Amino acid sequence: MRRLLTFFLLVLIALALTVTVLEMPTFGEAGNPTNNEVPQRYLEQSIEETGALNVIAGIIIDYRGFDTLGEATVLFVAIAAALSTLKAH
Amino acid sequence: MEDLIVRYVSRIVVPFVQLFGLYVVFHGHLSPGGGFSGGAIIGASMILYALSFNLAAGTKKVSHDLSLILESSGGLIYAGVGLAAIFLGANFLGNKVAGIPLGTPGNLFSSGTIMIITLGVGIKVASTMITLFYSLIEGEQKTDEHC
Amino acid sequence: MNIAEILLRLHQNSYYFFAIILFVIGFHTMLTHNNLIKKVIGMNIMDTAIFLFFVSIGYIRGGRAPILEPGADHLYVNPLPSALILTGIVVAVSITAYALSLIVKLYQHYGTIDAEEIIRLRGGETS
Amino acid sequence: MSAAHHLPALAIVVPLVIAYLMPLFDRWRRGWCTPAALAALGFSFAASLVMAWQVMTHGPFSYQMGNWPPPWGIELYIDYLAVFTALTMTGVSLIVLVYGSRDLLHELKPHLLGWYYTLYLLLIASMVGMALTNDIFNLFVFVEICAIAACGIISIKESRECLEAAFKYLVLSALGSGCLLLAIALLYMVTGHLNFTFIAQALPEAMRLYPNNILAALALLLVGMGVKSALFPLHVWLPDAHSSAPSPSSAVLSGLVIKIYAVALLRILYQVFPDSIFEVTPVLTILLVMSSLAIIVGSMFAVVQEDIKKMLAYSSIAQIGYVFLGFSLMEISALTGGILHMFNHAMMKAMLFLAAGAFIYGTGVRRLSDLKGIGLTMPVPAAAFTIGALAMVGIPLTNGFISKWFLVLGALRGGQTFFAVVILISSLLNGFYYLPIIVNAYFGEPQGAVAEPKRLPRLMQAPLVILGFGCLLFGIFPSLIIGLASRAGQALLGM
Amino acid sequence: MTDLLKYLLLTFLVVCAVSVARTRDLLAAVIIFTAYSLVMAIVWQLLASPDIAITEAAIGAGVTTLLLLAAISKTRRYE
Repeated sequence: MRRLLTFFLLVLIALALTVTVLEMPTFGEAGNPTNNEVPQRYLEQSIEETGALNVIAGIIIDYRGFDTLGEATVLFVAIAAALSTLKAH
Repeated sequence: MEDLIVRYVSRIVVPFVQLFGLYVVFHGHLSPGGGFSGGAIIGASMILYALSFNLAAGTKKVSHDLSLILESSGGLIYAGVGLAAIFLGANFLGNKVAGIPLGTPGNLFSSGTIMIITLGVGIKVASTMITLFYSLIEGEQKTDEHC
Repeated sequence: MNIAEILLRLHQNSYYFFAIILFVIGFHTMLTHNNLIKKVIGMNIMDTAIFLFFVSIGYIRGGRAPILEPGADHLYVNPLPSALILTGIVVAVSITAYALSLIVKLYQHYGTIDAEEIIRLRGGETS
Repeated sequence: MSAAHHLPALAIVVPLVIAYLMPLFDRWRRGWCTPAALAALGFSFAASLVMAWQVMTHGPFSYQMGNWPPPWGIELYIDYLAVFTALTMTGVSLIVLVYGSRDLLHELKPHLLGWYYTLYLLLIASMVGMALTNDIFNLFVFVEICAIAACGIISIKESRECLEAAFKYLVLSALGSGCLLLAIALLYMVTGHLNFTFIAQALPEAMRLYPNNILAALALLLVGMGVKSALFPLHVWLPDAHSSAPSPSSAVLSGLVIKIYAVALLRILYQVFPDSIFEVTPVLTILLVMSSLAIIVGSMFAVVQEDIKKMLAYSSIAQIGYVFLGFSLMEISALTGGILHMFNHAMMKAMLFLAAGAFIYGTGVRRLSDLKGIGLTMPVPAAAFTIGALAMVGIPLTNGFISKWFLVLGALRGGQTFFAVVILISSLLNGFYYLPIIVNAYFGEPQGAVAEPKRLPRLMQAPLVILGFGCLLFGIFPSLIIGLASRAGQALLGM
Repeated sequence: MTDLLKYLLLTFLVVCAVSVARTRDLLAAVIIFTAYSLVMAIVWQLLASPDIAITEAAIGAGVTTLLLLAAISKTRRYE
């Protein structure tokens, strides 16, 4: 009974999200809302402003460097939590 | 895993994998890759070495104290670079605005702090992967006795 | 919208559609499976499905990977989603590692990695 | 451009750096661990105070990471709500840490203290980051740090209940994070921005073109944040996690961690989504119903509990309901009340958990019915518990009264009398389960371990005294904090 | 042609995800999950994000698998 309920709930979620998919901006179009001034500046000025040919490196470490500091911290907190758990018991 | 073929193959493969990992880390700002993927490759190669020989040999290569230091130093390098930018008059994590020379784009030693941070992150990720794997495998062998 | 239109849209947005399917499968595995390691794998599947969704947002038809060639004028894909997902992947592996260390310890204490059995063991202990 | 200009970044980064250093201290300089952790949190608290002063005198300001302007880089935006939250987080966590530096010695193995501080500092740093950041993906990163660190400070205790509770918490918060990330993807897809301000500008247009996307994002956001902040039907992980953890962890988890997700949801709902979304979807009504159910059901579950920490955990479910009730009434006094209640409940619940921890430290007793006469043998924690319980019920002259007063006022002014009745009924229920404990504590006959408790170290008494004093102070002179809270509410409502 | 390849890979992903949920053998589930990660890396290469592909191949397929295997070797193999 509970399994059936969960199953129906998930089918419902899937259907709702599929309806959303039908309405989304078409995949791969150059005119989508995401292709605005933000990636444009990254692509055009990354060499000049960060010196990195790989724009992704430029973004993760320079433009959005604080995210990556957080990311390194996530790794650190995971290892701290895992080690303390393993040592505690 | 006390298999001759596995040992020989891993002895041959591991240096190349590590070399590739170093390449990925150092060329993070020029080609696909970077600190995270390169660090993971190096970490995986160390784990492969440890698995194909035995754990003691692997542990000898990276002792616990060393991995502890590496672990912290990766994050400290990152935060240190960020704080250095403050001392140079820019905001936290500034690169060009802080007056750090960017070098010629395309060279290995270019792009200011990106290079340093990539290296720090690579060290950190590699040591994290190794430490996690070891602590999962061996951490509780000790505690098994008194549990 | 008739069936043909719907199918056309799904074909155009097939990456999004499959990402949603994978998301729901991962969600289901994570919620309903009793085995803890299965839960962790389900969590990873759910996460990668979201990453697939995120990366496909950034794709532009005919675009190249965002490794710049100075001087050349190419069409590049949007680099921002890739940069974000790099963070996401590391987050996923961190959670996996911690969850696995918890599982190993749970197995030592309870002798099982089945969620219902653990609840049963706990219930027997308190009453 | 003085040092004060960099305070927003430093308030997050200094605890991070100390947390990175902590394993090294733990290995080679064990004596430095506690002072370093206290210093880091003290610095964060001082930085929050200075920021609050700056905001009150000069208005909100922003800090650009790496000097990149907002749509390209990450921006920290320090407004009234942000400083209010940051002050609450750092202040209460500092006091709890003072208590924890002694209490943890008996709850943990000694070599784990350094790791505990690491996790604790990272937890606080991530919460301050969540309060200050103005970037939705940055928020996600901090949410993840917070989720893992919060599980870490549960599972660090050596007991199998903690492991199971931490695993349940971890799986459910990973689920919540997944929903949150998918919501971020959906929002990014139709707006092309990650900064709150820019998303808010792009959303009305996107709302017209892709309404379903935004509705799906809103639903996923509600589920994700609802799981993490233990909103009523999604609260299943909370009682186990909060009752089995070490007492300082319980105080922080119950007092602060579930609130920060509520605040993040509040910011996104009010600052990012356009007002028209409240007209086309019943999101506020859903939140209202859920929070009233949480208030009633949480209190009813708390009545039947036997274990003191479990009772406090169920009471937290009811209290998070108050916070959400205030957030969703769409009325200025109620919003002020919700924001105030976040602060007040952080103080009261931290104090109650610490007092419960002191009882357990002194006597080892966890059953409520065995705590007879504790007021005679352990006067300080019992007095703190009494003040906290009275504040929970909402007796005048305590801070709980003030926030409940604002909530009731908001409900009445908004014409929603029903919710005022809900608050009154729940206050009665609160009285029903808190007052007998107090009566028992002072008029019962101490027996067994309760009669001769271990002496409480002074470092464990001082935080209780400070928190109790604070509860009374903000109850008698509420204007000290109401100014900030009501300014935050006005800014959110666009007044 | 690319459409065919795309659908082949995506269907493979779904099949992998379902069979992970169905199989009783945890070791097999982990191996299937590794295959899933590798195919996912290929899909990301198709989407012109080599950075993500290389990271997923190293972290998703490499490290996560190793950690899962370590956990299984410490617990038990069958459900």
